[in-house]
Amino acid sequence: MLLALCSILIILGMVFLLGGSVGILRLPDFYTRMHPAGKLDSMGSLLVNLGVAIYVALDFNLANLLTSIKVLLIAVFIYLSSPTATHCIVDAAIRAGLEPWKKG
Amino acid sequence: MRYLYLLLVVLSASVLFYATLDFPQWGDPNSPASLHVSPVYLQRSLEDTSVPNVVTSVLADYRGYDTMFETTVIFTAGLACFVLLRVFAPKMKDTYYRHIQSGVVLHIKGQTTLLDGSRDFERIDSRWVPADIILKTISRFLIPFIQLFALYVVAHGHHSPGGGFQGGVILGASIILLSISFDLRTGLEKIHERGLGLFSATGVFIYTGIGALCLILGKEFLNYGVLSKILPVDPVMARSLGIFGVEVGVAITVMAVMVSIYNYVSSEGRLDEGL
Amino acid sequence: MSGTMTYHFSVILVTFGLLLSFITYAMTWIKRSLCLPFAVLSIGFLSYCSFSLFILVIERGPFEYYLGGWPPPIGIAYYIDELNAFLSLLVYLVALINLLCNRERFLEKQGDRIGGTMALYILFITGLNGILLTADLFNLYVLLEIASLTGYALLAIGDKRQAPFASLNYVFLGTIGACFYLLGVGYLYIKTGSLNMQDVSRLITQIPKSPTILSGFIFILIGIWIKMGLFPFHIWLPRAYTNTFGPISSLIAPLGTKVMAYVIFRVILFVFGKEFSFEIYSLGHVATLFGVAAILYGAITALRQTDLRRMLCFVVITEIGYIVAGLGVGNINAIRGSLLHLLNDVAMTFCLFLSADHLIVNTGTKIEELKGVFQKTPFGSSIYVLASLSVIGIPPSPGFFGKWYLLQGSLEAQNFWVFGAILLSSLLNTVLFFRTFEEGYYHHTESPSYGPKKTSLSAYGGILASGLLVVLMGLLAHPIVGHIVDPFLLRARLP
Amino acid sequence: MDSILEFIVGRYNYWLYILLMMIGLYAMISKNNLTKKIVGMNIFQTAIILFYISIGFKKGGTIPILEHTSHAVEVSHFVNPLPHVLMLTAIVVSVSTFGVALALAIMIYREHGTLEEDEILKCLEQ
Repeated sequence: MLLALCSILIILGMVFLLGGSVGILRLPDFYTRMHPAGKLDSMGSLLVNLGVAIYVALDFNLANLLTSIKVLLIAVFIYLSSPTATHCIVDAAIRAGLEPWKKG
Repeated sequence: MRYLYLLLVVLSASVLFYATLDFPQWGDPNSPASLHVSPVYLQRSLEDTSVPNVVTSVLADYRGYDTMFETTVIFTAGLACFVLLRVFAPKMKDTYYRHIQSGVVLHIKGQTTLLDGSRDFERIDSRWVPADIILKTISRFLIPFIQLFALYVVAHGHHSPGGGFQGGVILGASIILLSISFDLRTGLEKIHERGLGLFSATGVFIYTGIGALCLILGKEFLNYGVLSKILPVDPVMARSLGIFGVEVGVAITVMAVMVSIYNYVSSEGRLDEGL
Repeated sequence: MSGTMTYHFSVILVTFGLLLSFITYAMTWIKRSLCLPFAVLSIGFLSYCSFSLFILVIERGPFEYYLGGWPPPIGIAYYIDELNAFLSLLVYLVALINLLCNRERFLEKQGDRIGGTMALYILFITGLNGILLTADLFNLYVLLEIASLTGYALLAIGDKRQAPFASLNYVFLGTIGACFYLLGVGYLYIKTGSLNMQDVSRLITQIPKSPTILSGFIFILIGIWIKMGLFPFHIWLPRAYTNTFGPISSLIAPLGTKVMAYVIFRVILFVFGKEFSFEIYSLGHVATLFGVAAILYGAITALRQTDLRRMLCFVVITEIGYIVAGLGVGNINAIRGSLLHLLNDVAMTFCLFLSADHLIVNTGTKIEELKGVFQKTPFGSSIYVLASLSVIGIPPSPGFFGKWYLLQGSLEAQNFWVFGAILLSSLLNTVLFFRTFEEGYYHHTESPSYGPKKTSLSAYGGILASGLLVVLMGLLAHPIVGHIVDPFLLRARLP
Repeated sequence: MDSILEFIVGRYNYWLYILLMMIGLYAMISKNNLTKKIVGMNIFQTAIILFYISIGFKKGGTIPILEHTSHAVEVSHFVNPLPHVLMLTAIVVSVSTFGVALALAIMIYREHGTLEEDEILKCLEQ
């Protein structure tokens, strides 16, 4: 049951990551590209990490619990740093005077 | 000319390719490389040095002499950046001060240190932009964690992947993050150039000094076992402690050199107006 | 106790070099005026250690030093014999004389950065010493990188427009060279599983026909050839050595390439062995080809130069050609000749660059600007003449003995290409140097707009010492062959 | 057929490293821009690092961190630690070379205002 849950989580996460990569390649300009790069990657890595954390904790003992907490901490730190980085890059682009894409 | 380059590349590729025909299968546990010397390290690491991480024990003990020079290479890179880029007498440049409360910027022609100690004014760069509040808050939150993690990596190199180089780089990265998210001046306030220079020399000095201590105590250079004469432990444990000592030295040097390379390169050696 | 202590000199030589350079750099941040005297003292101390090591080796014969107490192939070992002990003594002597001679100029040029520069200076010679003494292939790579990195940084000091670009070019080619060397070591490792020279050499004899070993051999050779500036791989050399700061060029030009030439001998004779290189694969033909090409190219191109120091760079390329051609001929006299030439060349090139640098300071970089320099600085010019006569190979000078053995060897092997090339290049060198003498001696400038620059006593002393070194090498040629070169060849099991 | 397949499977990753190495080498000797050359240098060095690491790999081997147990170590369970150690050194060397090369590039840019090689050469000839 839990095994099914973590496979679903990991697969879902990969779907998000795939969407992120497609978005970076396909979207028309810098700002729109930052959108999938920031959001979908964070979501995808959260789901994947969650899945891995549950998978590790399936065989329950102290060492595995610690490992899964470490994995969750990775997700927390990605959530802190990835949006900040995206924000800073976009901020720098606006300050440098890059015009957003207006066609279409 | 382009075809000549291509020819050269193809030529060296074909020599390399020719040699692979003779290689053992990839991942073959019975290849000569895995049979001659490396089993000795794996079998003897625990009884010789009591370090479970064989990479660490080979790195800092069996081939510790290489690692000493490796640390020296890092030190040399920092030194080279210092010698090549550092400009001690900056050109007469304008100075900018910003009144913190009102945000008024004073533009003073020429070099001055007039308001440097003042509480109401801060020195700013000519290309100054107000520091981003999100970035500032997040990096202020993250830097302690990064530094704690770095110390963990240094200290835990005996039992898990890690050691002086990795820990030192992470420690350096935390300070570089500070310099990036605020500005170079803030980074330099925390750890200034003189400190970095002294640290980078101290780290390698610790490494070589531990080696020389073994020499003074009457055994070969870097033969940590002899440290048991001055430490209250047996020779095997002394080796383990010696490895830890040199790892700390490595970490100090790597941290200082990484930060100082960043400082010199990002500000073109003026250590003023960095990135 | 003193016996074991002298035994430790081998490692003290290298590691105390490191320690002293760290202290020199740290002094930048404590008291800058102490950096230079401290550097001089430390190089003096290291020269003393080197001298004691040399005496020890002469007395007791070659020995090994196990670093960390681990016997090879588990650990790293040093192998000290007469030849590398003598070369390391020469390296320290050259560095000491050069620093004493050019103290003021370093201080003037580098100012507040003097501590860093001196630390690089000590690290450079320490790296070279490590290369000489080590018996481990990978350790050699790391030391090679120390010597190269410090070399890049030191060569970039100098003419601001030219030097950094020349140095960056050297970075690219030097990295290719070092990486090729590393790749070659990897190829040896994959087949033998060892990194110690002696061990690898033992294992190679069991699998002599392996393509992997052959390509490892090729890559190691090409890597070192790039580093030593042999003819087709020499592109970085003239530009880098010409545009740098004078005292740096007189340090790096004699030492860098010669130490790498020593590595070639070490690797070919002691790792791959004579049978592998000369009998199974015909290294002899390739080395002869490259050597003769380098000799002719260097000698002819030097004639076309108008810049004094650039001309000397091509002389260096010719000398490298002699060494490699002697290796290519492959019989005992030729190899003896090229080893002797290698040793002599350290002294000759050093003296040549040092005195030429003195002339350049007094006149200008171009050869035509040398007019009247013999009147202006008769002392410096006479040392320059001494060094160049030695390079040409006038009999009692050291250059003569090296060439003599080379010629003898090539005659015995019936290798007339090498024979002819050596004779022709000596002739061309004669033309080359007499052109500069002519400019300096016979042409007088009527209105010397600048008098001789003030030269300190220590600078004169340094130039004199470098001249004495050349004379000594010439006088001692026979004992050097008997006590230093021949034991080396005997251990390489040459006939 | 099987032997050919086995031959290829046993070596393809060495070939990939050779390809990567040659990309770096080509960039290093033929590009005009100095920054691109420096990047090529890094690719070249990284390829060598990967090559060494793959020498040390053993099928079914894990990271060489032992357990504190009394019984003897089964060598084939752990990958060869020596190439890892060597490559730690090579990584450090490549970082240092990168730093020095960047410092030199900055010096060149300060002096000539460009990093295109042909423009610098033109500037030097004058």
